[in-house]
Amino acid sequence: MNILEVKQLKTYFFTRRGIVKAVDDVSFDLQKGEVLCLVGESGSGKTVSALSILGLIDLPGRIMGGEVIFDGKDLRQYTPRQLRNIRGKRIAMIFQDPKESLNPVFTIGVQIMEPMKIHLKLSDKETKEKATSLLERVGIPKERFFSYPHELSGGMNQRAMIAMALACDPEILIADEPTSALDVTTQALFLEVLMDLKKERGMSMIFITHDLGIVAEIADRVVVMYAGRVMEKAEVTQIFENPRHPYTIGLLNSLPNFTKKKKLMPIPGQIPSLIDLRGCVFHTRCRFAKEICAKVILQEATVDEGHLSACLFHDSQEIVKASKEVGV
Amino acid sequence: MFKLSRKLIFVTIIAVIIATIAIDFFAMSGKLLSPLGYFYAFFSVFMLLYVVYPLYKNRRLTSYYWERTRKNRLAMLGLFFIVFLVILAIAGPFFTQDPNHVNFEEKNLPPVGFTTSQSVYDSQTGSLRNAEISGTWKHPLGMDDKGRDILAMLVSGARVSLQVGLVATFIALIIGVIIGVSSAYFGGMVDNILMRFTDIMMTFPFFLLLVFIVFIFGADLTLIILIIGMTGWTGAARIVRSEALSLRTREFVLASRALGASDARIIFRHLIPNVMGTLIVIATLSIPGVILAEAALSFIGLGDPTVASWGRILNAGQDNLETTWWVAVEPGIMLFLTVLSFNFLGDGLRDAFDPMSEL
Amino acid sequence: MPGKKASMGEYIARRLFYSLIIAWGILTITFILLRLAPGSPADNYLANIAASGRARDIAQVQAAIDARYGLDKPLYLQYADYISNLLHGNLGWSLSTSLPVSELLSKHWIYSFELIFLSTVFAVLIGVSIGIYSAVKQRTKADYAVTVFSFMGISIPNFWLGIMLILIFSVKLGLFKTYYDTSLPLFSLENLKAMTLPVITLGSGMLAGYSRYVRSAALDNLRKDFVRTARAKGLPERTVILKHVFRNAMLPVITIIMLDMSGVVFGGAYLTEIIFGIPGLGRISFNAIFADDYAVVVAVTLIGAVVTLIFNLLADIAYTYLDPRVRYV
Amino acid sequence: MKLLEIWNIRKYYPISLGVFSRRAGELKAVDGVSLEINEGETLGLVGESGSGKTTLGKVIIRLEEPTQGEVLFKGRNIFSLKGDELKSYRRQVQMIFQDPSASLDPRMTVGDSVAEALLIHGMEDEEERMSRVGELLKEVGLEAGDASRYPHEFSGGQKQRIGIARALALRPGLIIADEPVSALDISVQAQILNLLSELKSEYRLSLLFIAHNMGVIRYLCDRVAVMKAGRIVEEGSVEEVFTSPQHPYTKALLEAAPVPNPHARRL
Repeated sequence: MNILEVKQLKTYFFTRRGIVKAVDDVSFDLQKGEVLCLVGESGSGKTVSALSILGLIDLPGRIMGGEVIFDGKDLRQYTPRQLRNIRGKRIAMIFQDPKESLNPVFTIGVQIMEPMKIHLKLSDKETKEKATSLLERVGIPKERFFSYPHELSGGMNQRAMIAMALACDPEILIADEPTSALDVTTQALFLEVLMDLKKERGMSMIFITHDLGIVAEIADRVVVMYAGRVMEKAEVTQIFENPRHPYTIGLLNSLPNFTKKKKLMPIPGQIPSLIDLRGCVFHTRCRFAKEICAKVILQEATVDEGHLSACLFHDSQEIVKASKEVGV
Repeated sequence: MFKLSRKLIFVTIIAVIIATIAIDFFAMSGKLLSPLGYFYAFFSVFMLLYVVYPLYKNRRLTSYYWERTRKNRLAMLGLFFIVFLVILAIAGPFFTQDPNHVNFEEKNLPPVGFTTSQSVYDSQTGSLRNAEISGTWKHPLGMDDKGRDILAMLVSGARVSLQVGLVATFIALIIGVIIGVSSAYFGGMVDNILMRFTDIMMTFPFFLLLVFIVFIFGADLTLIILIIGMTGWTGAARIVRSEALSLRTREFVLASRALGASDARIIFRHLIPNVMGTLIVIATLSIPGVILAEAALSFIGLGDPTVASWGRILNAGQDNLETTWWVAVEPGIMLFLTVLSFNFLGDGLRDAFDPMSEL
Repeated sequence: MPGKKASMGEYIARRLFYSLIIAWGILTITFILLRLAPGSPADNYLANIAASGRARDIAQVQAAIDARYGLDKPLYLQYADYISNLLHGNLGWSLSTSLPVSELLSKHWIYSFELIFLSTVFAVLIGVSIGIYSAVKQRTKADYAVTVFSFMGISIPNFWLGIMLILIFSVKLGLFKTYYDTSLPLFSLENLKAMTLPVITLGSGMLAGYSRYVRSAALDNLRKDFVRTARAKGLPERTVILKHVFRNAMLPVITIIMLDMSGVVFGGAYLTEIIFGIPGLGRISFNAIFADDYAVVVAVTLIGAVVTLIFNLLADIAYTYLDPRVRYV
Repeated sequence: MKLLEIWNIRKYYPISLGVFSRRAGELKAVDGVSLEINEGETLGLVGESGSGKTTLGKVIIRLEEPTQGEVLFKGRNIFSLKGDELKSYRRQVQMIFQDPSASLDPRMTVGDSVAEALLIHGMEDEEERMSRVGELLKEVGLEAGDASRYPHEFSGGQKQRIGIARALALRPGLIIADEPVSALDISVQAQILNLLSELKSEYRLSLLFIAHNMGVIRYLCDRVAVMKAGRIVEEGSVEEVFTSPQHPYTKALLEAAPVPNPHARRL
């Protein structure tokens, strides 16, 4: 069952150099209880997509079109006040850099209690009790209630962020690269806590990352993004075993693996500027590109049940062959 | 190749200037050039070698920053007025009458478009009578109570203000850079002593200190410029120090050090060019402060009594607000526009040099 | 970073120690400047005697005066005397008013204080509010208006602004007296009214400056990730701005306001007092200059520096108190 | 043959509190590390943030003086080198930095940045220098004409290529690469890794490769040393360490690193 549906979302940034189409025609849906991973490199539009869901886009950015269907209604039609009742209460979000994402002048206790104070009608005592028990649940000793963010490590701060996000028992958690500022061992512990909580509460989760390792580890379904567009959407095993978009194939071939040594086949060239893109956004770096790729954009073609690719030639022999050769 | 000769040219020129000063003092008893004259000689050569030539040589970078600055309309407006003011200060005096020329016949003449009623001495009847006096195009900005042309005085005042602003700021910046860079680069005890000294200088309220020193040493334009220059370097020193400190740990400086670059090379090729942007901004933003300080000094009667500075005209004008209001209004407007222009330009430049600002 | 945090008390003790060093530096520099001066405090007096034709007395009088001011002693003893006098609160005699300088100052400081206090309150209240407002409304017409207004406020010479206010409101419209009436009781509505123009004169530049600082500090903080977090929690925009942004933006601004006391405020207050004839420290120092009254000028300069020093110290302490991140290093 | 030997290096930073200079303790950034790098070999140095790997790199390149210990390059202690000998050492050992944006002087053309090494080490002729810079830029996959452009005109990956060109300018024997790909996107990261791998065999370079990413180490290195809290906890050939780690910390690191294979998931 779809709990959240994003349809043809367009978010543009109006800079002096031109219109940056950070998110252009992006659609995906989130099923109840699943983990959906948005994967992509910098500038792919994964963070902007997530922020657009909750209407958290700042100027010079604007959401130019599309729908965000939650609970049968389009969040984009909500008034700011209605939207605020969703934020933090039914859809919560955590961000990349925990130190920056917590306000340095307030204790973490204050910050965890804040969403509860707005959204839940609890007494002060109940609020405080709940906040303390949340802290302990994410593995922070309750004495830390009165600590300031700078007094805690990155991993601890990120756990405090989770405690804050879960304060009002949201149905959806959006996690925007929550581990990219953490060390591997801290990351592993953090992911463990996160996945436990998710199962415990039956939450649905959108997890944004650039790390394909994490995707393999936690995702149920995957959306691969590049230059503001969706390249491929599929079940996680399909993405790793039967990728049908040259970009996904390229990413997997670029990935060094520590369990065995393999040859890297990088994607040539640079990530393009998001102003003035024509045709398929990937054609400038695609080794299978034909002349037509510079002109036509294929929306999304079905490869299989639940597996979509935005490549015109996703069924061509070359790509199928390349897909088979991807060894991760 | 030019790099080596540039140092040579610079050293030669300094030697020539020092020699001239020596001849001036010992043989000509100080008549060859005024102290400011020497300064301008040094200033123009310095600017040519270390500002104009590098700007020309790095055309790509120059045009990049120019494009960024140009996008700020207020900054361009400011620049336009400053250029106008510079032309006015240089060429103006050739077209206006002598600002010190006194003509009691036409005293208290209002600006063009205004008419005032004044009591005038009638030479035929030998008594005072009331008369309507209108401004004339001969003296478009009117006359003061001694019959001096205000336009002429404003033009010569522009020269004074720009002199003070540019020269004092330049001196302050040179001192600031030397203190800031050495403090950051040598660190430890040197840093401690220099920064405590800076703290002490900063603790004196700038204007009170200025008044105090002028009170003790007397009012003379060159001296005032020197004093402002020698007390106004503290902000620059601090900013340069903190920039230099952060640059020191940047990876490109580490890379240079790992290559075996000498301290001098790192200071002159990496530190100074990288604080240059900040310096230009500090300079543009401290010029108006300096101009205001001189104007305020003259305004309270501590300015050089031999030059017609805007502050002095204002001071004279405030006593007769009821009758000749324009004498107080006009120099103030010039002062205001000048300061405003430098502030606009400085702010635009700061945005242009700030890599974080999105233009 | 590992390492123990020093205690607040220790930190303040250390700042006090620094301040003492700076205070000593201030005294020393003033002393050096005074000794470098061409001429001595007695020159004017001597010139008068010379003019009256009793030339043979000059040497005698000179010696008497030198002895009186300790100028016949070696330099280091003069220095010691100077410091010890100041430490005993002995600021010398004002020749022009025939009063001890300390007495003169204690009579007049309240006027300066009143002017500066009222102007600061005026500037902070309005400056901070329009600064926040214009940051929140970034890139709208209101923001541009505030920006241009602030630039004008910063650029307008405050002594000229004072004269223009007098010209318009006192001379042309007759709403205020052109001169400050010293007979008014200090705490009265009339006095407050008389202070209106001076406070606008001194306060407008400060106000404009603060609104710029607040705007840029608020913009810096509006871009921070924690603001996004606050919004993602569903906080109303008011709370986001007034709680999360404001608190962080005010940290640097408080320091700047404190530090501003030295440069902008003292210079501005000095000129404002002169223009409006308010008998504060600026005005008496101004009078003293033209009466060649050394001791008063020195005393006012020193007081300015010491008050600045105290404000710097307060700024440091306030900052560490308000910002939990500061380690007392 | 041994190119670089590191003997028991310690680097402690004093933690002092302010003007009364009470010594509050010491930060032991590097705490007794011994390592060696053979000619033509790539040694990976892996560890989490704060483990001291960057400090060790800086000690080797003589940007930091160690508190204790010796670094022998071709058998000579580098901390006793002076004058021409030091200059010759600087020529033979170069560094590539983590942040490509910070490692180039924004006010210099990239050509000048690359040429700086040549200039410092005595290539006086400007034409000769510039033609060498052109060659170097081509070698790292850029164009000779790029020399007159400024760093802000390049993307992160391209800047890292320029950083590599600068390090190669003097044809060094040893390059210390401090997390050279961790700031780059995956697709660009692979380009740089391949470039380094090609240059390594072409120039017969020895490389000290500092990284926190296990996959990157595995791809590029012959041997690996695992660092934790200023000490080396395990050292050996990449094959050995990655297939049968001995130290619990190495095991933890390998277990924590996510594997890009959905069938191997543990959560």
